[in-house]
Amino acid sequence: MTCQKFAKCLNRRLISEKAKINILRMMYLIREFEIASRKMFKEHQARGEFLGALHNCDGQEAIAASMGAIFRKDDYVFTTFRGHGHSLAKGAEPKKMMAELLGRAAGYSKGRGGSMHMFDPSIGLMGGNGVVGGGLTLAVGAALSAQYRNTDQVCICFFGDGAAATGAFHEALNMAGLWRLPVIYICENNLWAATTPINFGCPIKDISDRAAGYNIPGKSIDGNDVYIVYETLNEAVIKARKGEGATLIECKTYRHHPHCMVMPEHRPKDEKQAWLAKDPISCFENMLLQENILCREEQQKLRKDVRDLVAEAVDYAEKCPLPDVNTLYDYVWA
Amino acid sequence: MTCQKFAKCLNRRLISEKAKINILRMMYLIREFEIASRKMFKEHQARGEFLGALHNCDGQEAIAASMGAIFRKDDYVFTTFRGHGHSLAKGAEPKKMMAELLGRAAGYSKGRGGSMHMFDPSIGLMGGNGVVGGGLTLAVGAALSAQYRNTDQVCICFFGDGAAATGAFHEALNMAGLWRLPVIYICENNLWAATTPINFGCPIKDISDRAAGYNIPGKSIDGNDVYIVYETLNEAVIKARKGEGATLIECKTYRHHPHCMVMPEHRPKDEKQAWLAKDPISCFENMLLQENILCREEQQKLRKDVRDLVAEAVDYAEKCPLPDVNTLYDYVWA
Amino acid sequence: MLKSVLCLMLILYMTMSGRKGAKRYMREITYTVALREAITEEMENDKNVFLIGEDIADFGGVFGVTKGLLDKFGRNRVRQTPISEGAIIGAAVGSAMTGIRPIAEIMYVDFITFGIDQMVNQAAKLGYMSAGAVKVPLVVRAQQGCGTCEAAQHSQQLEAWFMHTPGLKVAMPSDAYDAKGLLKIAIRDDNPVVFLEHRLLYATKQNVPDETWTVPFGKAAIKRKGKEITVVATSFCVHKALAAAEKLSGKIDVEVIDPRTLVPLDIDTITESVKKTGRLLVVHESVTQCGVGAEIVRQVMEKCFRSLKSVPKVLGGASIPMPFSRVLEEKAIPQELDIIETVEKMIKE
Amino acid sequence: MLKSVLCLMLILYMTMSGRKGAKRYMREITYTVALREAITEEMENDKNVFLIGEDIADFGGVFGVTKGLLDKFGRNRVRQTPISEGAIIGAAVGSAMTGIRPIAEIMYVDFITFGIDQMVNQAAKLGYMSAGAVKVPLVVRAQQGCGTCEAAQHSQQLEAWFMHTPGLKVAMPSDAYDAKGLLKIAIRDDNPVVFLEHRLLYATKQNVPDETWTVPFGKAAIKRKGKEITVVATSFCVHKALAAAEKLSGKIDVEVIDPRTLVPLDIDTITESVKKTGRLLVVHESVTQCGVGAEIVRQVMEKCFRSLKSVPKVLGGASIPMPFSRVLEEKAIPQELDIIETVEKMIKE
Ligand SMILES: Cc1ncc(C[n+]2csc(CCOP(=O)(O)OP(=O)(O)O)c2C)c(N)n1
Ligand SMILES: Cc1ncc(C[n+]2csc(CCOP(=O)(O)OP(=O)(O)O)c2C)c(N)n1
Ligand SMILES: [Mg+2]
Ligand SMILES: [Mg+2]
Repeated sequence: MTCQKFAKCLNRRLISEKAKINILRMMYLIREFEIASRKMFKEHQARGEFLGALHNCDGQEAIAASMGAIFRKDDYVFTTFRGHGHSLAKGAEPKKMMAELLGRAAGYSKGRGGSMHMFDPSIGLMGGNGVVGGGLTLAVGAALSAQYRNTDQVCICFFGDGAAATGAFHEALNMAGLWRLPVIYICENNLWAATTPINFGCPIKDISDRAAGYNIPGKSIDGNDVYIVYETLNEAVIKARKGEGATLIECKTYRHHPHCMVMPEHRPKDEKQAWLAKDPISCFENMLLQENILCREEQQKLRKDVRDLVAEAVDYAEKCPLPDVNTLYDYVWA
Repeated sequence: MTCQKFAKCLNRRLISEKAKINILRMMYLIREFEIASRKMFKEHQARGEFLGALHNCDGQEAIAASMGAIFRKDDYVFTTFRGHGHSLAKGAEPKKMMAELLGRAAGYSKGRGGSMHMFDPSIGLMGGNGVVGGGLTLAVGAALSAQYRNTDQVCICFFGDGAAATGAFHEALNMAGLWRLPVIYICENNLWAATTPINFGCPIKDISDRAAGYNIPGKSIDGNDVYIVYETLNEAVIKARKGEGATLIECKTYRHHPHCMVMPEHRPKDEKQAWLAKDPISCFENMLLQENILCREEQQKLRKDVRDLVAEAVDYAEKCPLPDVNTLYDYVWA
Repeated sequence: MLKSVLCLMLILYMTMSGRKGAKRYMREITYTVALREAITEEMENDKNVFLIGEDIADFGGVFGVTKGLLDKFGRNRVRQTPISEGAIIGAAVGSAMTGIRPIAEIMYVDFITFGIDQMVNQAAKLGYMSAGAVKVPLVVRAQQGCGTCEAAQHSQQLEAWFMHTPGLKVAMPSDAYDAKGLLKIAIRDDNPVVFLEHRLLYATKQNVPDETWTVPFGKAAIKRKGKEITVVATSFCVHKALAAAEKLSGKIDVEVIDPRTLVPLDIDTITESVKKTGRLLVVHESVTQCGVGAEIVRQVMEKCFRSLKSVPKVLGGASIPMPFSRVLEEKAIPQELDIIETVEKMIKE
Repeated sequence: MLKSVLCLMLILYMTMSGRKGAKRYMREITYTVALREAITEEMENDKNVFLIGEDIADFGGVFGVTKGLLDKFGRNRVRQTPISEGAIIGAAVGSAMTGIRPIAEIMYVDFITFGIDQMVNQAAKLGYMSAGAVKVPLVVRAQQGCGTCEAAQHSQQLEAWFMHTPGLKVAMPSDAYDAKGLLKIAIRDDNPVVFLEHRLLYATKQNVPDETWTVPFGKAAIKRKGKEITVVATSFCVHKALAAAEKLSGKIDVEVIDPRTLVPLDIDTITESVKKTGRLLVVHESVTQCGVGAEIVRQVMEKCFRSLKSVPKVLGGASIPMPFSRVLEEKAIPQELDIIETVEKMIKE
């Protein structure tokens, strides 16, 4: 699969030009955020400051950005430890995120959460999770809540190929199928779970094949192709909103960096090379240039704007004070 | 499905006449054991003595008895809280079982285990489990042990339709599929999990359909038909012994009594009536009479012998002393 | 000798558990009915309250607590689930995060092990990790206890685990009055609450007021006034302690305190009592090591070390998996006689 | 001010952890290498020993303990699994029931929650429930600890839960010597052992003997002799306690005891020390409520109540989910300075 394949995609017509530009912009934002966060972490580490674990999602932006373009503000998103992209796409503020990454008082969780734990229920961001598969059963609950209250809200739960092996996957999808819940399970299959290749974790080719065991439709798609992701997800969202139940979507994708910042690269070079060539951002960029929706200048301006925004966020975060230690016991109880 | 259907079954030739009689005898033994255990429990309860929970398996004998006819002594069996049948079929002694049911010092677990916890590793009986789905992952381990030691032992794990909803089911079958373990998962789908009907617990018709998600063959069969169970299980055992991996078998069956002794009946009368007409014992009896392997007299003698055996076991158990309370701390540590 | 010992005990406790001086109440209800009333009233008051759990709908729960609620509230509000403790608690947590107020039922606390990630890594931590952006107004009702010969996998008592997990509140009512009053408050609480019921208490009866009532969290009940020794007991052991105190009365004047909630723990009521009596005995069925008793001893130590006349003691469950046979089970947990003997020994010390 | 506090601390402790009077040893190894040596030697000695866990094979474990073992022992003996903690522990238990001696690795103890049924309802109970017919010779190695800013879901410390679960042995080595010596014994033990390693200890170095060695379970180590106060500390806190004792030396003579195993617990060594010093302080990172400290206080109370000169104290983790930000995390667990201040206060009491 190369960038050429995009050209054959019919579903490009589904999305307005403006929406396409917004998706590209969101992909840039996510990428720049990840680049900047790594840089920031390295600088702090060089000064001997621990900042915990940093799991970046460069390479997986097509999925988050498509979700962002489809989802309503009152829809729910549960993400993972690799959740910056999903959070930004759901509308989280880069400043408050960056501040949280540095454990500052102005961060999303006032320094209590860090990279893996950022929440904003007011925009439907139900948080990251440090537990692999941790969001799977919680998403059942949020979807159940929508059904219970008879709203047309939809819930998306992101999880990795690794999480597909957890017992929680089974229990969650079984309930989602039984109760026809408005929940969409998106498996971002990036072929690796930490240092474990997918074939060590899963004995079948397509994880979406498991959907049949829960009476749920399942699809495995190219997760680096915005159009395909958009169309598949959009269809699932429409179904869920209509009360027609859950969907399991497996997006094949790849992360451009090691599992987390402190871990060395252990994946085969050629595999990585091949996937870098399928970078969702350059593919989509080329697409939009070809479609004449975008010109080089606009593209460069778009990227620069986003870069500036992220730089500002870093600046802001660095200047924020750390939490007052006397607030240690705040927020234990509601 | 009625008894007539048995006649069409080809696989009757697979089993020797002697083996058939043994299977019938084992089915009688299980049935008589269950009848006697209920009676014993009622008597004790009438005297105000608690004896914990008693889960009987009347109606599901075809499965256990077929397993007993196929399995070697060194094969492993993990059973459930409803495990008297499996234990007897694996070769457990009625006396020691009955004594354990009464919490006596001479029982299998010296009064520490009770009905749900009887073990005899020397005959491959790896015990019951009070936890629904509790044996599912343990069976992975016993099968892994066989593979690790490069023996041709096979492991069977029994579980209920209710247990098919547990996360353990997923994790266990995933590992069994990944590692091609010599393990056979037998789901005794008796349509109810305590008071929960199968369609409240499972959104698909055949639980064996889930096997595909683990790259394992799956079959759903009539669990009341000895010949069908025998053939299906035998094939799975042969495969497993040859190192060709796991199988998931769903046996549709029905328990003749409520979930456990203290619980009232809550299932629809007509459903129960229909299944009583498909009682695996009378069906198999008729079969053997038709095949001229058995005559009425032999049949009655067989049943009486077994009944006497069970009566002896009850007698023995009732006379056994209770455990010495000074042994309370024995066996906490190996 | 062993015949019906348990049954007799049960009847004894049932009779005694009608609170003294409460005779003005005309209504007698069981612990089970008390719980059901609490749930019913809160569901009537707040349409966001719903039930989720195994066997809770048509059958009304294996211990009968939710009997009749399906008819009253329908399937949307009484959600019977597959056997998936992880998804039951997870779904409860997820819906609580969106403002719903679920009450999850776990049939035996032993099986909360399958939802312990959801309980401990999620429910207990979400509020703090989000600096209050997320609330988890959740009640997990679970049943525990010994005394019915159900062996090791159905006899765990896990209040100490939950008390060791910051972010969870823990309630353990010992009678119908407290059961109803505490459960109503638990349902209204914006934090996750683990609500632990005792198997042998369900059938116990008590006179209660005609009007409804609540019992606050963090307020211990002095179930019996006394001057010479403080016995802190939880759940079913409260009744054993009261029976022991009754037997000792005339000889030794025993004060019996039931903390009712372990988180928050009303340590002040306990320390005041110990300052008065100079002696502390904690009684519970759960294992002694790292248990609730050890924690109470630690806290009492810090607050009234100098007032103590004898070594503070804990009578807890034996350090063994719970055996099946009733003679062994009886021996494995504190009995009335053990309490009497220990109190007598402590007084002599 | 906050810059590299943790790093400095780490280096300090690493330097100190070379045991005094052990200078005759030529070989210096890390805690990580010590663990690896124990596993390697036991796998060489007994072909029934095998490894199972996440990321343990090609990568050698996220903390590097099993590095190189795949090459040495092959895939049959070094089983890398999917992310299925329930099946990892379950498979370990099941194979142990058949005579195999598995060593399971759980990456963070937080995630043992998913295998806690297998650990607590199965491994811990099978031996007793079967009256010894079944043995579960199993080691579950898990890593825990604070100090690396990984927030609430990666900072749990669960030794108290396991100590509260009869049937489990629990080891918590604080240095390379003990790590190797205890792990070898754990692997040879016929009972399930929970082996808890501390994240910050992996890189610490120590001089060790050329010949191999073992450390028995149930034998505490007096890591520093002293006369005026007994400080019992576990895991990484042993080093904080030793550093505090060093700072106090000349002023207050502190004895530091590391129980090394919590089950069995060498209460005799502790009580002997308390009888001598008359003062007890327990220090651990895990939560204070219903924790190991409370249990040690309870037991010491029973055995040497009359010898106590001051209130026994526990310095444990704060009753909050562990916060991410390092300033908060530092404040949430006992630090050297807290130990110094508490000891000074206790001596004055
Ligand atoms: C229950 C649990 N087990 C183990 C871990 C440690 N861990 C963190 S991320 C990870 C790999 C996750 O892989 P995957 O689900 O594919 O997500 P990805 O990292 O590829 O986005 C592991 C094993 C954890 N956080 N939670
Ligand atoms: C993990 C767990 N949850 C709940 C229970 C309570 N329980 C005991 S048996 C049972 C129903 C089991 O149904 P199924 O698996 O179909 O087996 P069957 O009783 O039909 O043989 C339940 C819910 C339990 N023992 N373990
Ligand atoms: Mg992955
Ligand atoms: Mg069933």
